[in-house]
Amino acid sequence: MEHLFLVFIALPLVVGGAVLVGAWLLTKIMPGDAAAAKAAAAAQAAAIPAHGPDYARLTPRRKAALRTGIVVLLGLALLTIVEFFLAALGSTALMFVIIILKAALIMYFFMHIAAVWRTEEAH
Amino acid sequence: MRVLKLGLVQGVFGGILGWLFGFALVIGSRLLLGLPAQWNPNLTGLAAYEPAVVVAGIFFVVGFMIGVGAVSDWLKWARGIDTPFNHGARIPGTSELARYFNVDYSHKVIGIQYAITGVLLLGVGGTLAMIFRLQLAQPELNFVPPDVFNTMISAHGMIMIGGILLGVGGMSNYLVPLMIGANDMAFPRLNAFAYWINVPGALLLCVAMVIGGWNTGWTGYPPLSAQAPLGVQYFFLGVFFIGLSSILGSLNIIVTTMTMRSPGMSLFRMPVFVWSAFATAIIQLTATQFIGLSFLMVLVQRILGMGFFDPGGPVWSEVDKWAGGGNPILFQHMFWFYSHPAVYLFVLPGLGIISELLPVFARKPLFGYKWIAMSSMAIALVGFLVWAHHMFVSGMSNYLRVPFMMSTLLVAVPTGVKFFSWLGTLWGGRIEFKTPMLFALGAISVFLIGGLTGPPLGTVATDLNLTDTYYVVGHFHATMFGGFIFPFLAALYYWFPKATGRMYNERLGQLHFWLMTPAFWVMSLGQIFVGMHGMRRRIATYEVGLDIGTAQMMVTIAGFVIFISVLIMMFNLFVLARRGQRAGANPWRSRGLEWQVPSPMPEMTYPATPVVVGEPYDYGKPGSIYVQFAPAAPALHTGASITGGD
Amino acid sequence: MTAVAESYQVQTRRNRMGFWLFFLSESFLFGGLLVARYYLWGNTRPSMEDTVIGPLHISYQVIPLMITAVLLLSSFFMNRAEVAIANDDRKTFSRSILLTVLMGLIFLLGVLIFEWGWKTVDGQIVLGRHISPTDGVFGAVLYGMTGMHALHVVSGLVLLMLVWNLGRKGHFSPEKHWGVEATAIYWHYVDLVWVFFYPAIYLIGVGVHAAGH
Amino acid sequence: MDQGTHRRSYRRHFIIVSILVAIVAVISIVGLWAVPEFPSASTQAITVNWLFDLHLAVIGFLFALVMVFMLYILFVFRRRAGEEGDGDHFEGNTKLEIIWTVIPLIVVLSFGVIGAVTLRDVTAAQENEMTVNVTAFSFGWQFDYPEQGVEKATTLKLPVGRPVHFKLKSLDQDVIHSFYVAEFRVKQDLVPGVPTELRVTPNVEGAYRVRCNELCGTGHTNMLADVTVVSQADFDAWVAEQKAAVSPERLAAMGQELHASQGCIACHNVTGEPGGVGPTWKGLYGSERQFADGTSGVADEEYLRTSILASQERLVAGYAAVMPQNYADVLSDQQVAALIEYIKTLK
Repeated sequence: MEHLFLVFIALPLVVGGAVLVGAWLLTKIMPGDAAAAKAAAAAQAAAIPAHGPDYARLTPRRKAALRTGIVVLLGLALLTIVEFFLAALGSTALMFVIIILKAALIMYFFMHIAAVWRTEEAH
Repeated sequence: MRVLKLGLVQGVFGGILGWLFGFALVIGSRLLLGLPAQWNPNLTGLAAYEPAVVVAGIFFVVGFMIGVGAVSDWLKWARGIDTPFNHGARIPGTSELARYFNVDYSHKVIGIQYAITGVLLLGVGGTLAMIFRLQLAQPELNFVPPDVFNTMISAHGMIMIGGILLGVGGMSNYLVPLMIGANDMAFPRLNAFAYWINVPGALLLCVAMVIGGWNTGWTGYPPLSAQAPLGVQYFFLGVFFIGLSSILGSLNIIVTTMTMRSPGMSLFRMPVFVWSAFATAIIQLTATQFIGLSFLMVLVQRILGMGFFDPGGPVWSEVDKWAGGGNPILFQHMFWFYSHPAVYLFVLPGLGIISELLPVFARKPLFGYKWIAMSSMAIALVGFLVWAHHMFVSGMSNYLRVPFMMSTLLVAVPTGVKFFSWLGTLWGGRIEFKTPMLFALGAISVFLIGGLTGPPLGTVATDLNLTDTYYVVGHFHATMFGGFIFPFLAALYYWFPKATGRMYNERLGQLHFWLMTPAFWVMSLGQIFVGMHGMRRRIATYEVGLDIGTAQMMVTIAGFVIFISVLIMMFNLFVLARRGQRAGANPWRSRGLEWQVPSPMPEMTYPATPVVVGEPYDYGKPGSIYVQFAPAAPALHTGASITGGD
Repeated sequence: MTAVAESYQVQTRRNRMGFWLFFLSESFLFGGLLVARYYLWGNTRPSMEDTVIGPLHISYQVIPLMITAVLLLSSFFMNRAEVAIANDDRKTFSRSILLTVLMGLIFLLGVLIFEWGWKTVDGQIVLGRHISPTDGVFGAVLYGMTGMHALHVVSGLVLLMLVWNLGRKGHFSPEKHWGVEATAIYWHYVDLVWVFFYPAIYLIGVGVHAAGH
Repeated sequence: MDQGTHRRSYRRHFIIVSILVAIVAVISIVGLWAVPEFPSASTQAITVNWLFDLHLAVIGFLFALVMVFMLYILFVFRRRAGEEGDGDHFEGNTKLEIIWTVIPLIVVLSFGVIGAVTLRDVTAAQENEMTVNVTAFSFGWQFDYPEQGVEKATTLKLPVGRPVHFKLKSLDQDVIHSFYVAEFRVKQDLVPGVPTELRVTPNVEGAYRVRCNELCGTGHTNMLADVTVVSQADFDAWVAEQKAAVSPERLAAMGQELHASQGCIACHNVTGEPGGVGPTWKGLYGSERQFADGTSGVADEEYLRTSILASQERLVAGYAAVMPQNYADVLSDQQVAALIEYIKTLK
């Protein structure tokens, strides 16, 4: 069982950590970077305000988006609970209907699939 | 040392460091946990450390990509540093040649890198074939031991496929942006990444041959591949990374085609090659995941004991235990779901090249442009529904055989449309027999053999006899040569003057053709003949009693003639052409966009935006114009718009 | 040395299309795993015994439902972060990203520990054999599916931390925040995959108890 | 040339090329049919051959159509010396495109129907079938006749004219093999964990071979077994002989056959040459063996039996543990005894 622990918990963590550290080290030793890194650090030093310049103007849009988000989340939660209890019926087709509904909610509202076909930026 | 500064060399160093790091990481963690370093004390050498070797192989690729510099820009982005988009030599003071050994974002450089690497891989695979063809020249020769023989045929198969994938990548990367009037691909950095990840992938494939080899054939069916020597793991990894390159490259092609066409270039005014590259990209983008996944599943079955394909124990219908239940047939379904459409992705760009070249050399419009374009899409889509015809004898359920037989035979229809449309294109032309045209015509004749030998494999009853015999080998090689190798050579000869500004030696080009084509006919028909006379596929030798020695000898000799003719081409293109004639902008009098700019092309192919105002193949129609360069920018050379005909 | 200069909007449109094509490709990968699941498991699935910890009796089914809920909730916060940065609210952006990361980690640990490594012996939780990858096709497919998904969660977490760091430095604006958008749709995609995986692993089919467990 | 002359000369060319296509098509179909055929020996082969000949006819016609058409065009419409300018301008012909889409579609669909019918013929169950259980393993074949009570035969004997129902399996820990007798024209994979079946009615007496047709590893090339189709009387005699007791000499001879047919030969030579995958059998009996675990012992009968059935228990030093461990399932007691008798004779 140590094997299991090694392969699935310790190893991914160690490997992931090693990759991150290695990548970080490599970006450090990459030639011609010192100046850029310094500039980035300087930019960071300048205080970033908590809100951008258009914060106030955009408040209605934020509120609308938050409402949509909550409604979608509630919808997903409801569907998940329905799914959980309907599993006892043993109907795979019914499950798939629910899955598709959930997937459509996520793709349309969270992933903005419509944006792929949008040619004008609507920001 | 200037050589040490080359990205390729740094990549190899990075790869080796990565390998050692990965190996040490796994072994070190094991030792830390108080386990013995070896997994299987019965085995010797690297095979005893198989999981560590696999992890090391993955880190080899990571190390290579970091070392070569293919991810430097992304690492900088991750830290919030914007990087300029360089087009041109990146390291000041190095030669133009050095661009090809470094990460370069120009699609023209990447296209040539793809093509050259592809040719190299094809050369390695071809050399392997020459060695084992010697053994097969006569019955009961045994100078190549069976295990080495199996490794060689397996490596021949997959290395050739890798070479073909790279060749396809080369053609589409180089040609698609040129043909749609774009200066580069949509994602140049991703493009470079997609090319460079092939290099460690190909290296892994080659290393697989020396760390134990593998005896599964290129198909790698379990349970054999689950029991094969260590080399099979690097075979899996190599294919996995080459597949990753396919996916990323095709994503790039699709976005480029969809968003970067010149003004006025509607979908049905695209050169027909772009259609076939697009159809290819759709297959590559989606189906490739399946071969990656199927190989990954065998890989983890070997190192973690996950029994996807291990039938040991009770079958799943009597599940009262959690042991066993794996099914080797599942692998075949997943494998062929990629590997059959893969055949179409090898040939579609080739067929596109044929359709592209015939109008230029016959001085005629492409007959039935829309039909040819749509037949590419039809082949790509039907190609997704036919995979199980490779499994007619596999033990697949009987009632599935008939629908798959039907869908398989249906592929003949769009392919037939292409053949007849080509004939229609040639009819009434003024046909000129330059080397590229010869290869395009040779491709038609060779692909015809491949195509016509297909239906007997499609109908189940005859397939029960023919499958897994040398008949299949003959059919498949004819399809690959006619669908890829011949058109690829045609493309090499055709775009060579555009890329280099020099003309190759026409006479040697013709010699190449006249050696290669008859030799290929002999080889292919010979393979088909021996296949129908009891020669099985993938056997190290055969009995005297089969009485096929003469035919086999002819196949071997023909194979060598092909090999030599390719050497002639290499000599022609890489040695003679350095001192060849200057080619001029448009030696073939083509209407294509890329031929309206000087040869070799400037770094930014189209400083002035090309505007498409006509049909791509209107040869012979007086006053017809395909492209005009935007009036705002200065015209590139006199007659920036061209007319077809006189 | 000319740059191929394209406006941020044009490049973003291409990026978006490329990313969706990447999702299309990935869905074939996950689809392949689902194919393996239906081919090998048919109308069955592994079912583990309920757990008793002290006075608590926990139905095994509840834990997957909980981690699923956590992942859905993380998607909500990811959406909130994206909306915030697109509408000039950097503070909410930072907070929401961190919440998303937190929930992602909870999901990951839920998979790693409760799914893969947890068992109770005499009311005590011990790490160890719950169902192991060597347990025939049940173990193999279960680990294959959750493992491949967990790999994507880990990479999503890395992306989240990166955009959080960049956001902290003020890299994003309502006009230019493709980095956030990409991370957001990637994270939602990981969620989307789980929408398909969760019923396939835990709900569809007849639960089969392991003999001798 | 003006448009009118073109039309006329097109029609002339079209007539000439059609005649040429017809002639060459007849020649190539006849030529293809005349290519010597591999002998066939089952009723299934008749159906398969018939369908293949039908394919050949279509192949011959299409080959002539495309090649003759193309070569004729290349000749007639070639660019002549000094000729400049472009070809005739026409962009396509929807009627033609529809014709050459629909006709192939019809041909293809009819082939689909024919294919389905022939498939039914080839796989249909017959009356009075004899069952033979075939087991494949790396690298050999084993045939059981449950109705006759013959077990673990190493060669396949079949009575002529009697439909045979092969039930095929590969051992669970083994790999995929494929059962193929080229003269019978049909084959079927043997997949571990998935039982498969195949039906053959041999109709010509003679000696053939089963050849493994799916790459299965080192011994794939030599994974052969003899097939003899004999008269019913000879078959009955053979069954009787299989069931009778045998002498040591006969056993040793059987062992020699097994050495080749079971694939032992792939790793164990009998010539004494060094360097094989496994130890040579020459001079093996009675010799002193050094084992991988450091112990040693004399190669007596008991040792040989262990080595065949579970070689890894007493692995000889210097050799890898690659020998299959499934010979207890594969070999009958008599066959193990036969191998031991054979090794004893190799002094």
